[in-house]
Order: sequence, then C-alpha cells, then structure tokens
Amino acid sequence: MNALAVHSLWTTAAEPLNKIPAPKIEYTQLAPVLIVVGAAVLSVLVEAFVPRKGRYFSQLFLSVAALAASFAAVVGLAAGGYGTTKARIAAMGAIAVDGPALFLQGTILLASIVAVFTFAERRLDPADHGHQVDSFAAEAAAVPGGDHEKAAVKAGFTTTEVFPLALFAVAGMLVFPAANDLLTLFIALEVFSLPLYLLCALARRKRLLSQEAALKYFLLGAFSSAFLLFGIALLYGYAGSVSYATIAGVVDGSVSSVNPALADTMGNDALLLIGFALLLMGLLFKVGAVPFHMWTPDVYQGAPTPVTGFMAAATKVAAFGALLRLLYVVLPGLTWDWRPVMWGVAIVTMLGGAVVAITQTDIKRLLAYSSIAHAGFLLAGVIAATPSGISSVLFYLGAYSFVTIGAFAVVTLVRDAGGEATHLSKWAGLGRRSPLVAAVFAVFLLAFAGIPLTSGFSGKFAVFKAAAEGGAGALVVVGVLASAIAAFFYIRVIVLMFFSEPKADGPTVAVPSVLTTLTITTGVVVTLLLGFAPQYFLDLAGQAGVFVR
Amino acid sequence: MSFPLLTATAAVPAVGAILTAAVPAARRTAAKWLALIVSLVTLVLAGIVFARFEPGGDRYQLVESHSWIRDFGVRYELGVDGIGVALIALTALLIPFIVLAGWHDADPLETSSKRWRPTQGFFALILMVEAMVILSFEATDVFLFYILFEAMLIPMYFLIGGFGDRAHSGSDENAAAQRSYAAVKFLLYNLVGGLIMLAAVIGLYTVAGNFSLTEIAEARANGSLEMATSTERWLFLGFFFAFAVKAPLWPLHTWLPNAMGEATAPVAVLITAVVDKVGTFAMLRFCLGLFPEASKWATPAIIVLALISIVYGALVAVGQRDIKRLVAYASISHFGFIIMGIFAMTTQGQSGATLYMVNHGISTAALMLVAGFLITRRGSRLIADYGGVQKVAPVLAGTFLIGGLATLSLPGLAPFVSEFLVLVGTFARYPVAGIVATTGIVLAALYVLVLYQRTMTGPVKEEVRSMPDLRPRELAVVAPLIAVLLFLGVFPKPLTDVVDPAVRHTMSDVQRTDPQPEVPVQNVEAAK
Amino acid sequence: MNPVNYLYLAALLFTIGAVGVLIRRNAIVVFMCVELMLNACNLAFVTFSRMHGNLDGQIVAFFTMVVAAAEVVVGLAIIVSVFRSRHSASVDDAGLMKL
Amino acid sequence: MDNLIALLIAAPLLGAAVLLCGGRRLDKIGHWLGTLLAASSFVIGLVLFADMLGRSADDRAMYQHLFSWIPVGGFQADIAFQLDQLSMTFVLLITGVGTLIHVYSIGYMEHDERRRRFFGYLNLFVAAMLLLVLADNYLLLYFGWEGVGLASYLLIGFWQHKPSAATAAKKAFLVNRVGDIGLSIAIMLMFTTFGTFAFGPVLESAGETSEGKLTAIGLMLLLAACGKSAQVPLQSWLGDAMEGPTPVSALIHAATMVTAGVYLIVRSADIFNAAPDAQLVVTVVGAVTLLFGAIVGCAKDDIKKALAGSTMSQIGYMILAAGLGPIGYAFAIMHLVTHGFFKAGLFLGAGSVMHGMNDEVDMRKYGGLRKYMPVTFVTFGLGYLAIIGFPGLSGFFSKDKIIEAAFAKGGTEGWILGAVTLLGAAITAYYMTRVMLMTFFGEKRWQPDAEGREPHPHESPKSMTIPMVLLAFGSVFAGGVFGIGDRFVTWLEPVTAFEHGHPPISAGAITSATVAVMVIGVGIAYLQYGRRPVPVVAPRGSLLTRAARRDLLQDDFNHAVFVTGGTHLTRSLVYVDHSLVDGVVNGTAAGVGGLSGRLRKLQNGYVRSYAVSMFGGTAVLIAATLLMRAV
Repeated sequence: MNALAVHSLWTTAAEPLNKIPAPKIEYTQLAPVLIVVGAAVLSVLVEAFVPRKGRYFSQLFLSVAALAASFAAVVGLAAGGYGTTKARIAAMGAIAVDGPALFLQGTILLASIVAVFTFAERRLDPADHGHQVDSFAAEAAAVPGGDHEKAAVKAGFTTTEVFPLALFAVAGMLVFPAANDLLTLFIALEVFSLPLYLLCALARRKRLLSQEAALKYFLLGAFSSAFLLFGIALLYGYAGSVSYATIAGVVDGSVSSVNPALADTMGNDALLLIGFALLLMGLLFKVGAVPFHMWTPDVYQGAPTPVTGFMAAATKVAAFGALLRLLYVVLPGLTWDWRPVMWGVAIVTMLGGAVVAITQTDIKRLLAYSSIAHAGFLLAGVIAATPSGISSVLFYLGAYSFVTIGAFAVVTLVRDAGGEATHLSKWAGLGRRSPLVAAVFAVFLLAFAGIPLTSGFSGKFAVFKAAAEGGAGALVVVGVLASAIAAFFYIRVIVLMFFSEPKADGPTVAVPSVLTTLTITTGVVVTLLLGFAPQYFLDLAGQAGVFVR
Repeated sequence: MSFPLLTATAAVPAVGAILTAAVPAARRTAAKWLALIVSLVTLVLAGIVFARFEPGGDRYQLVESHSWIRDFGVRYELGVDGIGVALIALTALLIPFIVLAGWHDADPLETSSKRWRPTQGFFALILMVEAMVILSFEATDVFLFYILFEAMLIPMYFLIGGFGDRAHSGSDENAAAQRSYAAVKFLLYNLVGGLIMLAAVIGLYTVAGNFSLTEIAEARANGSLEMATSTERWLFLGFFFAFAVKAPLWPLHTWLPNAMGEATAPVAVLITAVVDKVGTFAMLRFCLGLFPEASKWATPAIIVLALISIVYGALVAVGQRDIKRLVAYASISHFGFIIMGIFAMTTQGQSGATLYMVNHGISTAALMLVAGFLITRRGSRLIADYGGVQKVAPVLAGTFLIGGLATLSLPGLAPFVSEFLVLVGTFARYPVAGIVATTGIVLAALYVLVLYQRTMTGPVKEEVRSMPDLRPRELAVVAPLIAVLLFLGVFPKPLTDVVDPAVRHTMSDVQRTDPQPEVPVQNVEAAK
Repeated sequence: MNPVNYLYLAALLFTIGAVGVLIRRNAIVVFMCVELMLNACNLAFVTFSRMHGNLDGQIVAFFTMVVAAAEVVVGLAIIVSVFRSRHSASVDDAGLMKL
Repeated sequence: MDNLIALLIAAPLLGAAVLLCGGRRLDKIGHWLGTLLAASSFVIGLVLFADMLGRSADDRAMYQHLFSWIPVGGFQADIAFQLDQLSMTFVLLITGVGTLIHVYSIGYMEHDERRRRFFGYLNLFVAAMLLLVLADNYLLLYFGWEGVGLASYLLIGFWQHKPSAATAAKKAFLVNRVGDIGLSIAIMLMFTTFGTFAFGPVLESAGETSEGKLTAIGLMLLLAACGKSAQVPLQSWLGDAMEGPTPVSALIHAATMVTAGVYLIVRSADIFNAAPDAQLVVTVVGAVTLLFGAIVGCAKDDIKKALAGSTMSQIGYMILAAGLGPIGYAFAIMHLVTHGFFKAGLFLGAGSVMHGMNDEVDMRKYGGLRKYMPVTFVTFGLGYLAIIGFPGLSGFFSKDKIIEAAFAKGGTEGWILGAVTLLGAAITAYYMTRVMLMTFFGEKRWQPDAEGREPHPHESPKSMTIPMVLLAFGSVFAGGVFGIGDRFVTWLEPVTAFEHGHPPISAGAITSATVAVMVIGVGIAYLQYGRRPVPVVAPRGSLLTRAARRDLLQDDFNHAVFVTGGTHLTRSLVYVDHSLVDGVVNGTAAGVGGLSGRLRKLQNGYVRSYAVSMFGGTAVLIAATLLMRAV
C-alpha cells in the first residue's frame, strides 16, 4: 500500500467518501502471491471445518495445487514478457514484477512443492497405533512425553496445520524478493518468518530440541528484525520515504525531498549509512552470513528435517533476492561504501563456514555449516555488482535449493530406533547396506563440493566468474581455498559411507513413499541436469538479470 | 557431418561402464567379460583413430565442435594431435590388461550383503576412468578439459579407497583406515590442485573471453590477444600447479606412494600409467600452448624441480621396504624425466617426453602387474618377505626382471629410446642438467636390481616354496606388454612419426628452435 | 521543542532494549525487550514523519504494531510450550544444541 | 655379401629367443641348438672374412643399413652395421672362441638342470657382443654395450640361489652403469657438437672442433671403457664376477666382453689422436691397472680370482697401448686377440681343474695335479707360457711390441711407461708361475670337503678338453702368425692408421730385457713355491700381500663411501620425505582442524551469546560502513 494514497485519504477526510480514489491493483501481475495467500487462508478454513480424517489429503491437495497454480502464473507472467520488456512496479509501488522477482518466485515455488512432498511423507516411521505418522508432533501443545501427548498419538492426531503455515511462509517469501518499498520488505519478512518459527517447533521426535530450536530462532529472529526495522526508520528519516525508488533518488542526489531548514539532521549520511548497515544486518541474518549465522546450526539441527530442508532452500532464495534488490536498486549509489564491507563479510563467511564444518559430527549441523559456506560463495557473486553477477547468483540459488532439499530428504530416510540417525558415526558403511541411497547422497555431497558435472560446479563457476569479471579476483582465490577446505568434510562423509565397515547396530534406510522419492529424484535430476547442460537455465537467469527501477 | 570418431572412442567405455554397473549382483563374471569386451572395442576404436590420423596433416584432426555452455564461452571441442593420439593409444592399450589383471581383485568377500556389488562397481569405475581420460586427451577446449581433469578424480577415488590391496600387513580395520587415508590424500591433493587451476581457468576467461585452445593460441599468435606478463605468469602457475600435483612433481608427490601402495596393482597402474599422464600431457598442450612466455620464464625453476624429482625419487625408492611404494617412487623419478624433457624445449626433449609417457606407462604396467601377481600369491607387500622366488616361479621372475630392466631403461626396451631422447634434448640446451640427470641411470639400476635380488634370488624362503608360477591369464597380461616393449624398443618409428609434427607445432608455440651443432656434418648419408 | 530529541530518545530506548536482550535470562523479559526495540523504532518513525511532514512514518508505525502483536502470539506460544516441557523460561537452560 | 652381416647377429639372437622362450621341451636339445647357432655365426664370419680378404685393402669395409631406429628431428639413429678389418677381427674372435666355449659348456654344465637357459644367455651374449662390434654408430654400440652388460649380469648371477653370485652380478651391472654414464654423455656431446654420432661423420670431422671438446669426449669414452674393461677405478667388479660359471669367466670376463673398452678406444682413434691429454690419461689408467691387476693376482689363492687379476693387468697393457696412439692401436688389438686365446685357455683349464676337484677353487688345496689331469696340465701350461711371454709363443710377440711402443712414446713418459710395462711383465711371470706351481706341482694338498667327500681328481670329458686343446694351439701360434712380418698390423692399418714407433733404445735390447724380467719373475716364484711346500692355510703375509688379497682396499673404500654412505643417504631421505615433505601438508591439515575445533567452541548453545555476536557484528558493520565513507 502506497503511502501517498494514504496521505491523500488522510487529508481529505472531511470530504464526502465517494471522493476517495481507489488504489489501483494489478491483480494479474500479483496473481502468484495472491493465489498462495488465498490458498493459505482457505487451508486455515479447512483446518477449522473439514473433519480430521479428510484434512491430510485435502490440505496436501490444496497446497500442492495452489503452489502449482501459482507457479503456472509465474511462468505465464514470464512468458508474457513481464520478466523483461514489460517489467514494472505493481500495487502502487509496493511490489516489483520483473525478471529477478519472477525467477526467484519460480524457484521458491518449485522448491516449496518438493518440500511439501517431504512434509506429507508418512511412510518413514512405523505406523503408531495403526495410524500412519509424519515427522510432525501429534499435538504440538502437549508436553513431550506427557499423558496428553500419548492420548493424542493414540487418537492418531496429526498436525496438519503445517500446510497452511508453509503456505503463509511461501507467500511471504514470494513477496520478499519482489518488495519494492521497505515497509513491504519488513512485512514480508515477518510473514514468512513467523510461520517458520512455529514449524521449527513441531518435530515429532526429539521435541525438546525442536522447541529449543524454535525458541532460539524466534528470539534471534525477532531481535534481528528489530534491527532491520530501526534501519528502515533511519533510512526513512534520511530520505523521507520508504519507497526504493525515492530513496535511490535521494542517495544519488537526483531527488531532493530534504527540507533545507532541517538540513543539519536530515539527509546527512550518518543516517543513511547506519540505516543501511542495520538493514544489511537484518538480511544477512536471514542469509546466515558470519557473524550473524549462529542460529543456523542449532535451528537446522533441531527443526523437523523436512522443515530444515524447506528453510535452507527457500529462505536463502528469498533473502538473497531481497538483498540483491536492495543493493542493486536502492543503493547503487552506495556501491563504493558497501562493497568493502561485503568483501569482509563474504570472506569470513566462506572461510568460517568451511572451517567449522570440518569438526562437525551431526549430519544436519554439517549441512548447516555447509549452507553458511555457500552463503559466502553467493555473497561473492552479489559483490560482483554486475548484471552477470545478478544472473549468476540467481542460477546458483536455483541449483543450490534443489541440492539442499534433496540432501535433507535423504537425511529423513536414514533412521534408527530414535528416529532419524543424524550422528555421522551412524552413517558408517551405509554404502554397503544400501548403495543406492548412499550413491544419491554422494551425488548431493559432490554437488555441494562443487565437483564438475554437478549443478554445484556450474553455480560456483558462474559466481566466481562473475566475481572475477567484477574485479573481485582475490575473493575468487579465497573462495577457491574455502571450497578446498569444504571438500574435505564432504569427502569425509563419503569415506564414512563407502570405505568404513557397517556397524552391527547401524541405522536402517526406510523405504519412502512416492512423495519423498519424487523429491529426491527431482533433486538428483536437477543436480545432474544443471551439471551437464546448464545453458538453458543460464539463459533464463541471464534474461532475468535486470531489476526494474 | 562425418562419424564422430573421437566422441565414440570415449563414449563406448562410458556407456560400457553404465552397462557394467547395471549387471545384477549374481552375474559378476558376466560383468567382467562385458568390461573386457568393451575395453577391447575401445582399443579397436583407438586403433582406427591412430590409423586415420595423418602425421602430415593439420595440427588437430578428426575435429568435432558443438556449442555447449554459451554463457561460459564453453564449447564441446574435440581434436587430436600426434601427442593425443599416442596417449589415447596407450590408454586404450592398457585398460584391457588392467581389467584382465584385476579379474579377481574385486570379488566380494562373503561378509558383504546381497545389494553390494563391488565387482560390477570396480570394472565400471575403471571404464569410467578410461572414458574420461581419453576424452581429456581429445579436448581442445580448456574448460572441457578442466571438467574432465577434475571429474576423473571421483572414480579414481572410489577405486583407491574402495578396492584396496588385500595383501596388507596388520588388521583389516587398520588396512581400511590406511586405504581411506590414501584415497582422501589422493583426492584432496588433486582437488586442491584442481581448484587452484579453477581460479586460473576463470582468470583465463576474464582475459581471453573464451576457452577454445586453438582460438586463444591464434589470438596470442597474431597479437589480437594481449596478456600482461604478470597475468600470464599467474595463470601459468595456476595451471602448472594442478598438473604438477597430478604428474607428480617434487615436492607435491607424496600422495602417489600412498595411493599406489594401498590400491590394488591394476589400479596402481591405472593411476601412474594412465591418469597421471594427463598431467604431463596437459603441461605440454596447455601450459606451453597457452602461456609460452611464462613457460619460458618458469623453465629454469621447473628443470631444477624435475632434477630433484629424478634423483630424489630414485634415492627414496632405493630405501623402500614395500614393493609397490618402491615402484611409486621410481615413477616419481620417471615423471621427473618427462617434465624435464617437456621444458627442455627441444624437439628431442619433447618427443622423448611424449614417448616417455607411453613407454613408462607400458613398462610400469608390466612391472607393477607382475608385482601384483607376486603379492597376491604371498599376501605381503614387504620386500623382506620374499626370496628365491626365481627358483620356484622362473617365468614370474623372468617377466618381473624384464619389467625391471625396462624400468631402468635398458637399450632394446622401449623406455631407453625415450629416456635417451630426453637426456639428449636436455643436454643440448642445459648441459649441466643433462649430466646430473644421467645419475638417474645408475640409481634406476640400483633400485631395480636390489629389488630383484632381494625378492627373486638367494635361498628359497619357506613361505614362497609352494608359490605357483604365472597362470595363463596372467601370462596373457604380461606377454603382450613385454612384446610391445621390445617392439617399441627397436622400432619406435611408427610412434615418432606421429609425435614429431605435433612436437614441432608445440616448439613453434613457444617460438623455440633446436640448438644447432657447432660442427654440422652434412654427409651423414654419404657415410653409409 | 526540537523533535530531534525524540530521535535521541528512540535511540536510547532501542539500545536499552537491545542490551536487555543481551543480559536478561527470562525468555519473556527478553521478548519484551525486543518489543521495546520495536516501539523505539515506532517512535523514530513517528518523529521522522513529523519532521518530513509526510505520513508514511505513521503508517509504518501502525503496521509495526500489528506485526508486534503477531510476534507476541507466536512468541508466547513457543515460550509457553517450552516452559511446559522444561518448567523453566530461562533462555540459558535451552542449551541442548551446541558446538 | 654385405647383407650377411645381419645374419651374424641374427643367428645367436634367434638361439637366445628360442632357448629362453622355448620352455622345458627344449631341455634335451637346447645346448646343441645353442652351440650350432654360435658355430653357424662363426661360419658366416669366416665366409665374410674370405670375401674381405678377396678385396683390396682399402675397400674391405662393408656396410649394411637395416632401418631407421630413432628418427626425431635432427636426431637420427639407425640400425646399421659396419664391418671393417677391426670389426672382423672381433667377429672372428667372438664367434670362434665363443663357439669353443659353447662346446666346453656342454660338458661343464652337464649336471645343471638349467643348462638350456645357460646356453640361451650365452647366445644372447654372443649376439650382443657382435652388435657392439658391428654397430656403425655410437648409439647402436651403446645398445650392444648394455646388451653384453645384461648377458654378463645374467651369467654371473646364473647360480642365483647363491647370494654371493647374485650380489656379484648386481655389482657388475652397477659398476658398468657408472661407466655407461660416460658413454651416454660422450654420445650427447657428439650430438651437440657434430649433430650426429655415426662413426663415419664424427670421426671424419673430429678435427674440426676444439681440442677441449674432444678431450671431454675422449675422457667420457675412457670412463665407459674403464667400466667395461675393469680398469682402475672401476675394476672392482671383475674379481667378484668370478662367481659365475667358469666358461662365462673364460668367454666374457677374459676373452671378449672385458676387451670392449679397448675396442671403443681404438674405434675412436681419430678423436683420441686429436686429444693428447685424453690419450695421456688413457695410458696412465692402463699403466696403473696393469700393475694393480698384477699385484692383486699375486696375492689371490682363489685360482679364478688370480686369473681375474691377470686379466685386469693384461687389459691394462691393451689400454696403455691404445693410449699410445697410432704406434699402439694395432698392438693393443693384437694383444687382445692373443690374450683372448691364452686367457680363455687358462680359464677353461681352471674350470677343468675345478670340475675334477668338486668345484674347489682354493689353489692351496690343489697341488700335484699334473698326473691326474695331463691334458689340462699341458694346455694350461702352454697358456701359461704364452701369457708370461715365453719367446716364440703368442704372448711374447704381442706384449713385446707393446713394451716397445711404450718406450717409443718418447720422453720421460716413454721411460716411465716402458719401465711399468717391464715391471708388469716380471710380475706377470711371477704370479702365473705361482698359479702353475700351486696347482700342478708339489705334493697333493686336498682334503675332504665339508660333506667329507674326498675329491677324486680326474681328466675332464672330451667336450671340455677339445676346446682347451684348440685354444692352446691358438695361444702357441697366434702370436707368430700375426707378429712375424707385421701381418696383423698391415691388416688393421686401413682402420687404425699405423706408424712405426722409434724407441730410444734398440728393439733387440727391449726384447732381451723382457725375457730377462720374465726369467726373474719365474725364478722368484720358483724359490717361493717350487722349492718349499705350500702351506694349506695362507700365511698372514706382508702388509702389501694382505692389502692385495683385499683388492688393495679399493673395495673397502667403495663399501665405506658408496654403500654405507648411500644407505645413510637413502634412509635419511625416506625420513625427510615422510616427516618433512609430507609433514608440512599433514601439518597444515591438522592446523585447520585445530582452528575448527577452537572456533567451534564459540557455538556454545546460549541464545544470549549468539545475540552478542550479532550485536557485535552489527556494531562492526556500522563502524566499517562509516569508516569506508571516512577514508
């Protein structure tokens, strides 16, 4: 909602109501978001009215259908040229419909669809009291291990609320990279964060960890979003507006909305720079960049694995989208200020993530740290500050999200009595016991490591290439070193799976239903496809590489 | 367009690998035969390549070129020059013997589960490596080459770590640990090298804008592509580092003894005789082809390192207790010769180096495979555990000796030709280096003969008393290799004819000409 | 009176909130401190909008309140469930996952 | 006719191939096959010889070009042969003596189950040796050079179950390799200097380059010669080489292979002629070795080792002669041939003695054998007279000429060299007489060996005695045939450009001096070993004697310096490789791991510390941003 509209509404309050100009909303161009939000609302109603028996299927159907429809809408828009020639600002300046937005929305939607599949997986755990169970608590509110929970399990309750929550989160994520004013940015952030906090708390097994993860995520998330908000406030104070366009104008001096009388405080760069720093911090937190990464390992470990996969993939995409837009649309005039800072962040993130990962013993934490390192690589692409930089980051995000979801989906399969066997020692000799699963996971690990002929390599190459062209050669060298370190721990897992003898009490590999199978297959296919023949997708990302102003 | 011969040569083993891997667990013998047949078909194709290649023709022949990744300026470009042809032939020639020699190396132990199919995996991986190596010899696109250069590490890694030598000292766990250590060491060394090369590859792109070897070379030749001296040197170092790890050049060599020691003999041969050749090949084609000036700038240092490799490798080989590690260090010494020959920048040196790659491959294969047969019989890699084998298994001992004599490059066997060419080529430009390198001749004799004496001669040890002589399968592996060694030893012409023009091209890349003799003798023919 | 003082106040409040987050153990209190930070932001917005003479800031303030409310809902839900299962609302007790 | 040359080599090569690959089924006929092929090679040699005699002296050289061996750029090596008078001499010697020794071996190796392989190796040797002398360029010569080295290695170590044999074989090969460095460097020098290494062009244009270069080449060739011909300082292997079966010692380590060094130098005459310094070094090496070998020969009680010392010394004569230039080349070769006859004869005699004495080699355990094995005694005796230069026998002619030439060198050098050669002659007479007396005269000294088998000395079978007899003929008459009327010199002249040396004193005087010193030597030996009984256990002896028994400590020196030192070097390098080169890498890895462990501690699980890091991070972020603007 645009501020000026409200302003006019405010000032003309005395006038008869029919004078109020209705804000102009381009529904078709906002369709992707609207569909998902609508579906989310609808599925809340489903929770309310559909009897418990039918909920699971109706929810699953509804979410998948909505996401698919929304994806279709995105494709339609892109085909309609909104990604390139007809790119525009919609919803009275609140939301941008352009290449990056559509590309990222598409990625997010696809990732969400496969993620939702893993949400709905009900074959992995043995049936409990004759009820098939998924990875979510029977009743989140019940005390872990309490009688109430037992009763709930006995009754076969399941937390189908995860579907509306996921949908809301997706909606927020769709808006986040498309947000074209700071207010929308903030709202979108909260809209996708809050459901995620809740989703983290809903694990069926190891509920204490799950709740702790949720608590940490929530507190730190709120903390960071407060910083972000204050940053917004300062920028508003600097530019007198929250819309990207205006701020950008003020920054490079083309627009001057500054009241001369107040020149001493208004429009002075301290506000701008501090505000920018705070805003950046908020986004870097979501991205999981050092030193704002501390939440990542704990939350990734504690959250239900399907949720972890969803978060790791979709959140990163959304957050990087927002970061790109902020840096390229709002603050191009500030490039010389933010580049050095980002250099520092990128370097510590790449190295920090890689180094700490070496000594991890839990597969989920390992992947968490690897995601941190990857955030660093992505930052290297962001820093390039060139169109090719944008498109390379877009491509990397696309490639990375599928590898991540696939990897976490595999993690859900390896189980022992206590649920998922996430401790690395348990993975010893997996390659002997079930070569296929191990091989698939190895593919994902190699992709993470950036071995050629996997999507990971294409992405890394694209990003580093962009960085080098953008004059960040040194960053490439650091990145290369970091990937060398990172290679070590991915390889460690492979060694464990293939070269060490299986333990007698080792975990078993559950045979998943078609849903998870579909997720993993998609992951592998995309990984190899982007590895062998990435050209088409590079073209997509290349076309999508221009922000609308 | 014509039949894509080069692609086929690489595709056959690749497809074969997939098929082999798909063979059901119970039918592992079928998998073996399939692998063998595929490798033979590949050999035939390689033969056709060799035949179709005209030494007098263009520099790169049988060229194929398709668009691949436009955004990275990457094309699927294949083409072979004489050097490539020779090395493809070597690879295709060795793989069948490796398969045959490893016939029983991957038979599953009874402890393993139904789904576990090591045999299929073993041969599939070997074929996969063959495919990648062959393709990397054909690639004329730097990026394509780089991708294969890196990707081939993965199957090699599984071959080393997954199928260790069953003849190990100490407990199984201990052996497994050592094996995975060797595998990880192999992978990390080469991966680090590769990643540093990646930085250089990206750098090359930012400078040149594409990856086509031919285009870049042209552009550099006609001056349309200027490269700042420092840039060129950095890029050269990036590339060279990766190749020097792979080759391996002192002091980046320590992964090789571990890898060759822990892997089964056929895999060890695969490492040193086939995969490592990609490194030296790449020095010749990419370092010299892309960065002639930098190559010349770096030559003195590299010659010194090569010399160190030669002497150091040989001396350390003398001190080894483990047969396979000894061969590994011998190879390090030989790679020193190859690299020295390449950077001597003379026709003799570089032709010698190329021949050396081929001959070293064959001779090491002969020696190592026989050593493997020996080791599987006795179940130990320690030299001290043998003695007097020659009395109980004369054929085995004889073939072993011939392999050893080839390793010490005795005239009449192929390696002599290449080694002498390298020496002459080096001597012509760097006399001192040439003279120092000749000490390698003595040291080689030392480690080979000491090895032979300790294992084969003397009174017969109790443990080896009941040792059977070579079986027909094993003889079928060794005999042809020895035949090839002898043939190339007295009649290397077919090979030199193919290699010479390619070398001349390389020489023109670096704008070097052979030093002329001070008293040129015209009437060489007249003397006859 | 110069509105800039309100900005200083806002900054002060924000800092107090932030420090509170860092030093207090009780999850509820920590959370309240976050709320305090949000409200500090609101004050800043309102002040700025007064200085700029446009209403965007005030609009944002309204949105912020809504968001804060939503956060309370979610936050309290989580904190309460944690409290139930651990009988403690101290954030320092939630240390199962580390290293 | 020229195309027969290849056949010379092909015949024995075929033999080697068939015998070594043939397997057990050839055990019955293997030795006959081998002998036949060697003989056939000899016949071909004779045919070519006849053909050669039929032509005028100047165009006797024949060439055969088979195919191009290593054609790379300017580097052209061919498989091509050159058969001139020099080569022909060797061909006849090699195939002739070779055939005889094949025959001898049939009897000598009768009880060895690996006889087939033995003949295979012998054939291999003959082929390689022929290649060596027939090559028309240095690289091909190198081929043959290494080939004979290999054959020698295989044959010395033929009884591989004896560690001593295996070690001796290895030692021989290694020491020869050191010499090979010389040969290969020489070839490289030729290539860089002349752009080729074929005999013709190189030797023709030898004069066109600087003397320094030629001296270098010459010295490198000398190094090679020292290795092959067991000249100081590379002589140490020859003594140990006696571990091989006696026929091997006779053929390879007396008659043919060890003389390859002489061939190399004579073949490269034009180079040496233009490099006087090199020539001087050659003569010095020859002189030193001839004394060295002689002294060693005096002290050894092992009959074969004594003969080995003598071989060394005799080759010293040849090298010395070759060093004298045109005045010496022909005599070097002549002595080489006569030596080929009588030394081979002596070795076969020794072999026959051992054959009769349960392979006992210690002369102190012989004595009075003349009645037990008359044929051996006579043939050995003739060989003995020949080698000590008894007037009229072959040794007399060849050695006397060398001594003359040595004096003819002129100046003090001439006197010194002459004196040395005379002294050598005296010592030769001494130690050979010693051998003779200890073996065939005096009372019998043998006793039961370890298994308590009393040796029953007996004459050897015909297959062994016939070759001995034939060689004895050679050692008696060869000298006269060659020497009288300078036949041999004129025969070789087209190749080695002969010129008459003019010694400061008359030839007659020198001859009488030679005879005189010979008589002295014999006399002393008789006084020591003929008059009084020979102790079975060797007396401690003088310092010199003890040193001489240990090859004048040269071996100990090698062992101390190269073997021990080398072992330490390799050990330390292995350590370095493991802990330093590898350690650096592993250290880095460990370092990163440690860092990781430390950083990991930061992730302490407390929300508030996470918040602190975020807060601090933000502060840094703000500071950095402001700073960037400030600077």
